[in-house]
Amino acid sequence: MRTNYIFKLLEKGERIDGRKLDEFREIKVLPNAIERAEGSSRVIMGKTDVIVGIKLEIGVPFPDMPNMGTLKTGAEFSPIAHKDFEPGPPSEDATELARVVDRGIRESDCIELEKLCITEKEKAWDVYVDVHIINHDGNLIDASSLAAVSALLNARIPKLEDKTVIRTEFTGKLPVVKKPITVTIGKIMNNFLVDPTKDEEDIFDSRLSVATIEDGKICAMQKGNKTGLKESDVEEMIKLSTKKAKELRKLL
Amino acid sequence: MRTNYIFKLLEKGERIDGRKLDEFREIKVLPNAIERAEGSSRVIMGKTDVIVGIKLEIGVPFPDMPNMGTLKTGAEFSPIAHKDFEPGPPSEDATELARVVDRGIRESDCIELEKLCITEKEKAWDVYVDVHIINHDGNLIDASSLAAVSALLNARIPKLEDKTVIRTEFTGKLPVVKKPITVTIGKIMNNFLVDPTKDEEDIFDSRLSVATIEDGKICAMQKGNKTGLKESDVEEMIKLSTKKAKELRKLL
Amino acid sequence: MRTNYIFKLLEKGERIDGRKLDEFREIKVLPNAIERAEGSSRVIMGKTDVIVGIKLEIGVPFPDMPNMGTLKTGAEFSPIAHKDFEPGPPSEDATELARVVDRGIRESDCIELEKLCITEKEKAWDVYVDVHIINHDGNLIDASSLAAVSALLNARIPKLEDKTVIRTEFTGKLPVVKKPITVTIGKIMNNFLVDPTKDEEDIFDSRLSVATIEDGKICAMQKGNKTGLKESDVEEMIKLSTKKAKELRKLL
Amino acid sequence: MGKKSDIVLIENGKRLDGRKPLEIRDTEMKVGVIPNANGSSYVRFGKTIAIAAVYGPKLLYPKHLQESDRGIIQCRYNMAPFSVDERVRPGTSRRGTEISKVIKLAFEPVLFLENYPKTGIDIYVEIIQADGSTRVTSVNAASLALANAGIPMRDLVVGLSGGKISDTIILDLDGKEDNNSEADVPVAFMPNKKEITLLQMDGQLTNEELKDIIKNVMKNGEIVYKKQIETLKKRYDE
Amino acid sequence: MGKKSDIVLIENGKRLDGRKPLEIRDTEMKVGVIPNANGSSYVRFGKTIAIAAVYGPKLLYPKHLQESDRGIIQCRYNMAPFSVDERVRPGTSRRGTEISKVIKLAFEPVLFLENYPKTGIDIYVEIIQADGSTRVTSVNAASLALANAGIPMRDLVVGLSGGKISDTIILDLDGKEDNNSEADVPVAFMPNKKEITLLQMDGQLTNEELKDIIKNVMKNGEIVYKKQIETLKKRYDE
Amino acid sequence: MGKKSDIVLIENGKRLDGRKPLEIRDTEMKVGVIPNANGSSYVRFGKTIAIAAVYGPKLLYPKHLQESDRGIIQCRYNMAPFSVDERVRPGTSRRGTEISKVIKLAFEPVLFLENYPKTGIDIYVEIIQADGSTRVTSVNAASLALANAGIPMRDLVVGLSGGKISDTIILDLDGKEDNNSEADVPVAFMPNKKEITLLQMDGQLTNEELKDIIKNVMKNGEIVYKKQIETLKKRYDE
Repeated sequence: MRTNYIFKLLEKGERIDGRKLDEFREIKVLPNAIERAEGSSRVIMGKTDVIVGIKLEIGVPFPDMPNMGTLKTGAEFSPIAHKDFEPGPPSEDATELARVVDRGIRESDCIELEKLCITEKEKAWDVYVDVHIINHDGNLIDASSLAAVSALLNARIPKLEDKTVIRTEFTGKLPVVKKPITVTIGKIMNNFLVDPTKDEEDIFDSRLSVATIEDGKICAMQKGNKTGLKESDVEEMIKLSTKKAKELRKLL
Repeated sequence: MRTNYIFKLLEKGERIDGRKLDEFREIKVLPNAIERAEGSSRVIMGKTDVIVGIKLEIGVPFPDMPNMGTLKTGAEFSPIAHKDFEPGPPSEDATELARVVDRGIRESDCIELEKLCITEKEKAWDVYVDVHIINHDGNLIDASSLAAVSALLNARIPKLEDKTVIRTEFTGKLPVVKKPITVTIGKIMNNFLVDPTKDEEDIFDSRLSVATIEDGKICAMQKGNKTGLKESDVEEMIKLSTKKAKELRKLL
Repeated sequence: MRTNYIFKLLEKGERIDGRKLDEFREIKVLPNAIERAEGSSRVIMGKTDVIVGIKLEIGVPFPDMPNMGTLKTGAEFSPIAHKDFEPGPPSEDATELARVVDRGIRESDCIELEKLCITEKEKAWDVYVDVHIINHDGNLIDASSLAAVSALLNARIPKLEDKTVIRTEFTGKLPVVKKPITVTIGKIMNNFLVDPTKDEEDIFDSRLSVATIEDGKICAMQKGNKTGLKESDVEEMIKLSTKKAKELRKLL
Repeated sequence: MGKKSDIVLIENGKRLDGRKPLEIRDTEMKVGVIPNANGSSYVRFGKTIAIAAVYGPKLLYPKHLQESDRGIIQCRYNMAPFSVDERVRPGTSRRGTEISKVIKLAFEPVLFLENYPKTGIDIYVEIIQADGSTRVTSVNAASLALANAGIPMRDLVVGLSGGKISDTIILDLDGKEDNNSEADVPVAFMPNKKEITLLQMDGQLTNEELKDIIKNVMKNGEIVYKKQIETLKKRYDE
Repeated sequence: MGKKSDIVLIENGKRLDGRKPLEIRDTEMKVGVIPNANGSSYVRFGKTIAIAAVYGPKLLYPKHLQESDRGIIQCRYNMAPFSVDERVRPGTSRRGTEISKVIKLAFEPVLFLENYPKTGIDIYVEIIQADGSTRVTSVNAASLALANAGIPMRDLVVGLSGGKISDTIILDLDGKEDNNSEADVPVAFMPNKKEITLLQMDGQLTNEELKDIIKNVMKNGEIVYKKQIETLKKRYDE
Repeated sequence: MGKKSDIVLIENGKRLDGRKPLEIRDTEMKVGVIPNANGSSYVRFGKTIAIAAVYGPKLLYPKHLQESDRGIIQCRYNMAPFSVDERVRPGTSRRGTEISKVIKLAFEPVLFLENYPKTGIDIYVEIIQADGSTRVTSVNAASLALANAGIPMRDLVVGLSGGKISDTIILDLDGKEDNNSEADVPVAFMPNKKEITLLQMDGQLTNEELKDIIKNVMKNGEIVYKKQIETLKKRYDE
């Protein structure tokens, strides 16, 4: 019934919560939510609530990138966040979320990973970006991506003494030079929706998540859901996403 | 029916196997049950039958304890021991058992771990205490804890040549300086029971496991089962446990 | 019904596909099937289709064999190959297959593992033999064993620069000096069958896989299926297997 | 263990963070923080933060887990990867499994499980930041989340840790105290019924010291209890 | 990432393997290669080889996975241990899980799933050799395997990757190009309906460049489509 | 492998532990050692100790494992962590999986499984100390446990290993012989029906040598058989 009601409203270009099609819910970005993490941020988008924490650990560089640190992104759909989330190994959706958040950061060259090398071939910082969902009411990709960049922006590099990480002192900020912003556009019956709630997501025909950087370039994309998209749809969705990304970027 | 019968007897202060409330079943402690382990002991308490084996392996000390060996305790509820035990990863109960046995040993400073360092920061002995249940008829915590200490007491340190462990020659005994003894007290309808059988355990209101050392100090505790305990209950249970621990210690 | 038909034919010494009891299906051995692997081969036996790929990775020698490389054999029953194969960790049958293939190679001293040491105690080549089933129509053991030896015969050792493996240049062939051949004999109602199809396998009373080397010596055996074998059965099955192995060896 | 290190944890009657021995850290409690959950809460003791959610009672699946005459509690305690100094690898740990079990047992006595045959009540606790006393903080969070879910309870459950440093009894151990105290005693109890539902101990204590710690925990736990009540009332008043 | 390395991937309008920018590698397609499967295929683009099998539609177990009004697609993309330079450890990877999901979604729009309530259609793809563009090669293999299984489809699905190197748009990236290009855009689409069913992007592109790449992929995808049709016809003629 | 090392395993007709080539180690057998089990046993050959338990026949769950016309055997062979020199990590290993399977098969021919439709008979064997020949020791333990459980059997099953060192055929290999012999042949057979139900081989042997080993195993297996019978009788007499 709720679904039918959403459909009916959409026919009139309206949304169930009174928003315009291209309007975000109220968004709060709360940096430094977790004092003990190297960086953190909590993003609340309507009822969707996510925390991202950044941890730095000493790792070994990849053999083909011997003088760079590495980025490792994870996402946990904690069972506190939704009745359908179950404890256990990451679901397909959690895995996709982690990979989409990761790609936005990685492909934008957001972090200067070459500055995270400690000893060539031997030691470099692993940057762990962990997404933790607190309440799921749709649009996890955008909320998590925003929280991730916000958390990276306030992340600091702990002091290193010998082989020991001293986490109460810091040698500087994490070198973050780009702010990729991901905005997901949902398509329902030829309407293009921004920042969908869970109810809206469940009836999407299709969705397209687009990450853009400051210069307007696109750095990552991911199509989701079940129907095909015309070339013209894609173009329109990218245009809308790029436009709305500017709004979100102001929140950082 | 059996349960009802147990309850009826308890009303009269009697137990189904004729024991007094604070009486242990017949206990056999059989040290050196497994010749090829560095240390071992089998403890038979009535029909409950457990073997603990000690293995020493070369490991890396924890960064915050660079000159100490480490203690690693595991417990396997082998499916041979009870129809409800299933092959697979350790159950919640097996995990609890391992952690309770571990805590008794660890918190009593039973093993002088600082004598197990081989090279500071780099190499130290890992002491593996593995509990293997052969037949489960109740009171696994006490039987396993007793077997663990008995096994540690006869454990020897193998010879080390270069990086190779020579397990046919030994450089001395494992430095064991305390004998923590765990005695679990069960509460059923205001009766306090020592050394419960499985049938009795199943109807416990509550249980409290208390580990004590020679000087009478308590070094670990764990409450179990489903009802609350008054402060006075706790006091009485600790008193009884401490008293009975002396009996068990004589068996070592 | 099909089963009954197979039984009826066997009573007359005939097989459902017209073969003689001791006749192989048409066999194709296609070496170098996977260009990018260090060695590979595809074996098609009737409708059974398997690929074996060889990869060489740098590993650490076993402490008790400090100057030898190691052999690591795996088998995956890919779900593409049969409706009963499911994604997930290796089944009991896949594990058995890997171990039987491994044993034929290992026990025949097929690979001169002592030539694969790079630095004593520290570095040596791990030879990975991975069996991948493409279509399962019986006799996986013989097909996989044959493909494994064929793949090893065309395997090359990549160049090593510093710690990096250069997989576009090679320092020579993998030192393979023996060609173990495994032939499985199935017993159904006192008939001994060579190269069974899946339908035949399903009604085997018993099977015996025998690996032999060039000088006629037996280097591995594995009995399977559900009934016992008389000593005289074993003798006859070994004789038949040894004889048929010579035919297969010619295909290498 | 006996004295675990030479770190001085108390000087002139003041603990490292300035607290008096029996003083509880700055505490924050909220309920209803997770709209999707039937009940939820946020509880902070100093830098230790737990978020709890309750889902249920609901029919249990798979069926073989059901009990025909009562509901069961399922509990998961979990630490977020970024909650402590060294990143926690996601997945179950033995420590987490044990804590989940003792938290579950802490609530068995207060729920009317006999009223919910065949169902399960799920209690999930996430430690999003850890600085000691995480399991008792989880107990407080779970207590509030259950009440917030409107699940009838015989009593609330209060969690508080006690311990001993340099012959002094302390309460509400922070991370440093947790690691270096002479003993650590997490306790949960029903404040009205005065019954202890969770009790563990690590370290070395005489019988008298232990008695003393439990007494102090239960006395000062009143403060935590009042805070729980206040938090729930405030919610109703909203 | 922006320019990923200094490797020159194109010189005088020719790519490292001699191809022109929009040229597709030597391609081989077969169907019916796995007798046990309901449908199967072998697809090679250069050195990238995918084998796909389709089993089903068949009643789904365990039951809780069934949907009462439609069938579901289950997809597993897997790389053989020997398919790449460094041996792939068997088992699920996060990359494999994601690719399995996007391939599954690429076929949702073309199957008449509403005709198969309570059933599952399994699509399994094995990459037995990898040299770039494995996910789109998998799409082509799955498309042929589904057709070979006789499962009605609204359209075939064509997979092709586009990308950009040194300001040049290229198609069908090989492994080296995949790793070092400025952008990589895997696309799957229905050639008759002109609808995109898989679209991902890595790298950095302007809006215009991206549009251009998609246009070129869809235009040159016609070649791949014809090859699919040819392969299926040849099979019928056999 | 051919000669695996230069260790001299036999000198002047005596093996390292003083045994003659065809001599079986000191052997100990008991039944009924696990009160909870339907049947159980303790079997020691030298320093190799196996404890076996049988549970069942009992209805099998989950249901999809049931066979409508017969019972099935489920077997798990497991080594205790402390059973060998280097600690065994708990959990399944490929070696354990294979041995579990061959032990299971060794008993298929002797049980009347057709009498127990839909049920499972569980055979669990724990190696609590290992010094060679663990799988055949497990077979003896399982045979006694099944008999002790009162499950009707067509015959007992006897396990014994044979092998070859320095051109000499030996029986009942200990750990050192297992690792360094020229060949190792574990055998299980039905002593009355004279049928072999488990047969494996590692090493290198001529056809004649192999025949000889099997013959000797089956002849000297009589000793093991008698010991089994004796153990069971003694139990009845108790």
